Amino acid sequence: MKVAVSALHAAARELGLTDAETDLIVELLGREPNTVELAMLSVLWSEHCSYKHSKPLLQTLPTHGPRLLMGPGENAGAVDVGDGWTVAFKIESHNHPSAVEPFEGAATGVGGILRDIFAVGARPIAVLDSLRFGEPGSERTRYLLDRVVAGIGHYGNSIGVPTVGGEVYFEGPYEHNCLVNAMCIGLARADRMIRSAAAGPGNLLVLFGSSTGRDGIGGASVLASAEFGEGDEGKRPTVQIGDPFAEKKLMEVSLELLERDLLVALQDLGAAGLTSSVPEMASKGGVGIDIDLAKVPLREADMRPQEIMVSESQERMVAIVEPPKLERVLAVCAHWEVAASVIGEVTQTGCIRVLSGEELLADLPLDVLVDGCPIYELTAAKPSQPLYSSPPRQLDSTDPNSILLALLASPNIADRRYLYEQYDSIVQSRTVRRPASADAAVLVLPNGRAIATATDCNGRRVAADPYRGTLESVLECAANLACVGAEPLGLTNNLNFGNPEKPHIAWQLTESVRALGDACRAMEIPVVGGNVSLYNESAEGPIYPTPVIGLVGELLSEPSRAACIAFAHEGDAVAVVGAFEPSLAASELAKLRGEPLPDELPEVDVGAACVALAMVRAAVRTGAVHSAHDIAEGGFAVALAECCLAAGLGATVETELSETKLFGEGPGGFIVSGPADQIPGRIVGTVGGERLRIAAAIDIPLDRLGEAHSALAALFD
Amino acid sequence: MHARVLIRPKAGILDPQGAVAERALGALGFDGVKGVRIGRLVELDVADPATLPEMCERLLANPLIEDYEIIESPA
Amino acid sequence: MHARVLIRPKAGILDPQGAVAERALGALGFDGVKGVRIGRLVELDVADPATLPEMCERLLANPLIEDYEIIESPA
Amino acid sequence: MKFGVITFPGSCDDLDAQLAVARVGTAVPLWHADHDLQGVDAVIIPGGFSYGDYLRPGAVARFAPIMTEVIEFAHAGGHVMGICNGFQVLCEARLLPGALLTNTSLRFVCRQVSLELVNPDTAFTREAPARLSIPVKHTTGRYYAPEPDLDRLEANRQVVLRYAPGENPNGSARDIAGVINEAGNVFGLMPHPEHAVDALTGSTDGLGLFASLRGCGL
Ligand SMILES: Nc1ncnc2c1ncn2[C@@H]1O[C@H](COP(=O)(O)OP(=O)(O)O)[C@@H](O)[C@H]1O
Ligand SMILES: [Mg+2]
Repeated sequence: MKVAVSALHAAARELGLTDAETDLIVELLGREPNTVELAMLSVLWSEHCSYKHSKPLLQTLPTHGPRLLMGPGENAGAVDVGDGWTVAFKIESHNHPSAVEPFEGAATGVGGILRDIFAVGARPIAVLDSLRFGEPGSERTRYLLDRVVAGIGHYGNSIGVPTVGGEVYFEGPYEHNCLVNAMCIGLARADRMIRSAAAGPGNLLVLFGSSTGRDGIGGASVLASAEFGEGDEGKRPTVQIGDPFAEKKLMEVSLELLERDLLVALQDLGAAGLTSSVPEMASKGGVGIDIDLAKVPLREADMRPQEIMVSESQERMVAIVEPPKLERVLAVCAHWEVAASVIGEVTQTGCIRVLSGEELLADLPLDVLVDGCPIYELTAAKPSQPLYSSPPRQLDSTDPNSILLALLASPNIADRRYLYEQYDSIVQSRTVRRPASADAAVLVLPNGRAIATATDCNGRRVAADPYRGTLESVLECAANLACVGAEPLGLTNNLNFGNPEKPHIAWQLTESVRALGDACRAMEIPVVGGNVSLYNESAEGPIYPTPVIGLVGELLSEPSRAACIAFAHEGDAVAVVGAFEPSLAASELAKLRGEPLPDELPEVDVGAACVALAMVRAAVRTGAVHSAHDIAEGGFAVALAECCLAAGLGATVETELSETKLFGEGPGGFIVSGPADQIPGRIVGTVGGERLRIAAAIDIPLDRLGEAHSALAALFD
Repeated sequence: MHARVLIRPKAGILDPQGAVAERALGALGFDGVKGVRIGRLVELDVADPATLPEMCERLLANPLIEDYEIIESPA
Repeated sequence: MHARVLIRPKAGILDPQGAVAERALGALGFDGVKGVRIGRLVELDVADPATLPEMCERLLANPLIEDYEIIESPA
Repeated sequence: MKFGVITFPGSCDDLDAQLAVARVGTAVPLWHADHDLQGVDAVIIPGGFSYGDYLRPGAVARFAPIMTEVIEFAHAGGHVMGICNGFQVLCEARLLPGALLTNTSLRFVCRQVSLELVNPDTAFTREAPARLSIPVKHTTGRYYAPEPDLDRLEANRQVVLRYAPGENPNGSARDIAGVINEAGNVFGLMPHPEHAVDALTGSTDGLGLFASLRGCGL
């Protein structure tokens, strides 16, 4: 089915390929691709699958460490947590689908990252969600927030995986591009993990799970690889509906198949469905695969081959099975009432051949399909003028009491209970520290050890200074872990940026990834994997650059020692740990005052911050402190108020503090409490009473603070 | 004016609830049941039935994934 | 035979979903909307429509909290 | 003491329930598709989303093959405890009075709540504390029964657990969190005692509800 070159170019452009890419395809194939082949190529050559704009940058990240068991390249990375146990984790975005249909988009985002985790043979034990929306004054933001949170809860709750942490920020630049990133952590016996490389010509390709419909045709992969403008209605995919019940069974089947050692390789079907998963399995294994579309169970009878190939129907997996084991595989699937079909076979051809019965529909060499896509060097240039307009001015007062109340009520700081109460955070009986009780979630493992996890990124600070802002995000995430006594084992990241073909976005991305690498090297944390979401732009401009950091660390002490945010006892001393030198630049207070983003952030002393982290971690591990909390958005006064509110206990600080010391932000500061002769840091005050008092500047009763802090309640009626 | 709005998943859109109900009916011994789709029923009294389509588009249904049908009935 | 089953909360049972929808419609400027109740719509093809009441009693509706109404339509 | 814990497709808190009962006895996993209670002394129907909660929570699970045996077991006086989704299944199966409706907030809620033990004289509660801190997590937990039935339940001391004043998370009638059948051998509750058996992960207040059943074989 050949088409004239000009028609080919036109068809290819529709699918997001440039003319040069199309010419390259024709050259590499030595012929023109047919319709099915073009659909497949356009998907695998999209940014989402090929990382054509980000691969060179990602290759600069450090990916080795003594505890690393599986690094980038697999469905998830994994680290050793002792006694033969490993923890696999990864973060992924579902930004564009969530903007189209927030409930289903967020739900299927969770479904997708869960599959990545059980695809490596790990049982998902925790989800975290990292969300970004526009200012909550907008009706659309409130709608997105409400539906996204409901969607995440719907999927995670229904499948029995606790959602234990995450974050949410509200900033104007996310108004037209909300971010929905979900991270999942899984637990596995090291000897039961599996990779996705296909092997063994003659082995069978088995598709199991839900049937294949027109869901998300040309969806995530195409959408996530181009700017989504007005008048693109026709490109909108059929919305994918999440079915957590189907995924729960799919998960149990996958884990049982591995437990019984019945699989050669396993792979989830994510964006672009069969088209991305099957070639990647074959390519990793250096083999070929024949697929027979006539054997794919369809939800709708009249689907075209290319639709079957790129369908993004959820809750499906593919496995490579040795023929003698097929019967046992099908029996396990039947036990869980999961449909399974043999749809193909491993070959030695080095090609993906798509058939429908006898008819050959596509025949593409893997070195063209998977490895042929050109990799582009980014052209980076620091913007000569501000990219982001100033936020609206919301606060005039210079009275510290009013400022503190305004900060506590600010959507980026206010109590998040209205969100996280919609998530089951305790199922599976591992949750030692629930949302908001500590700076990181803590999970106890079967060997009695515990891990901690958190996600972080302050996009406004990254926008002000992509390099230092990203450094700070890694430090802040590690600081959260330190507060529960944990040291990072591995890092995952989600690079949410605008259009990298624009030099100023390329600059943000380049600087941010450089900082990520520097931070990881300085702290000796390997990058175990991650995800890239580019083209988050609208007519109003790009999002704040948002490299979301996810860390998993280990406690090494009694899990019960993991410190909480809440002050514990009347009379305990309060101390500040760290050479905390805050500034108001790009702070929450500066935002409330409508100040423009500064051109850069103060220099970050990573060494000093790491010393403070280590001190806090050690004090928590030895039980020297009764509480620990890092100083972040809103600065010292807000952090102190948070310790009080969590406890229902007041505190008194005698030292006079300037506005900058009270509300300024910067990395490397902590508030701890405990016996005066045991706690680290500079003692600044005492726990007790029913008011928060800071010298002459601040004196507010707890209930007044609590009222301000509950500002988000209004968003959920 | 009393009205009923029947809201159902659009054709082609996955309906996991319908699939589970169909299987369950079969398991209970009800033979020959097919094509089960589960949606929502909204019943309401409206002063001006002409506004019903707009209500559906804006709030009651999600036009991206659902079709709706308005049935007016005096009562 | 194609059939529709309309399932609604029994009179007197609080229907918070209906209440929320009623308020939201008001907030959107739709005046004169009252008595909004939200239930379930089940559509299905059955070989023997005489079995529909039993399907409802046993599975599709919970008679303690829900009323149902069967609408048969050829096609 | 052997506690059977049923797993339906979509059960989520089945392993948690097994871990909890293993602290006071032996946990025996039971599979929904079997017609066999394996000689257990008591049955736990755990929380989760059996059959995705599709159609109506508990409506499909109530007809699972193993429920034939559970219903027989209950009619013969065997002790059955339904937690959250299990409570919904027991109401759908008419082993318990009433029904569970969508929370008035219309949202899922996961929260530690305080409960008052209204009736300490049941087989499920004789070792439970008078006030319990136990988490709830559900979207469909608003207990409903017609008013006369509620009066009768209270008169018969069938209301076993109540949310403490101001803590009702779902709009349940009369703050009801857990009810027992007239014969006193079938108990359903929305809060999750299996998530309150270890100080490390919360509280230990739920343990008594399982411990009470020791020695309760048929
Ligand atoms: N920002 C990043 N940092 C490190 N590794 C990354 C990043 N983005 C993607 N990767 C790695 O590239 C590989 C391909 O990612 P992806 O296409 O998202 O996988 P999948 O299809 O399984 O979701 C994965 O192993 C992933 O961990
Ligand atoms: Mg994957």
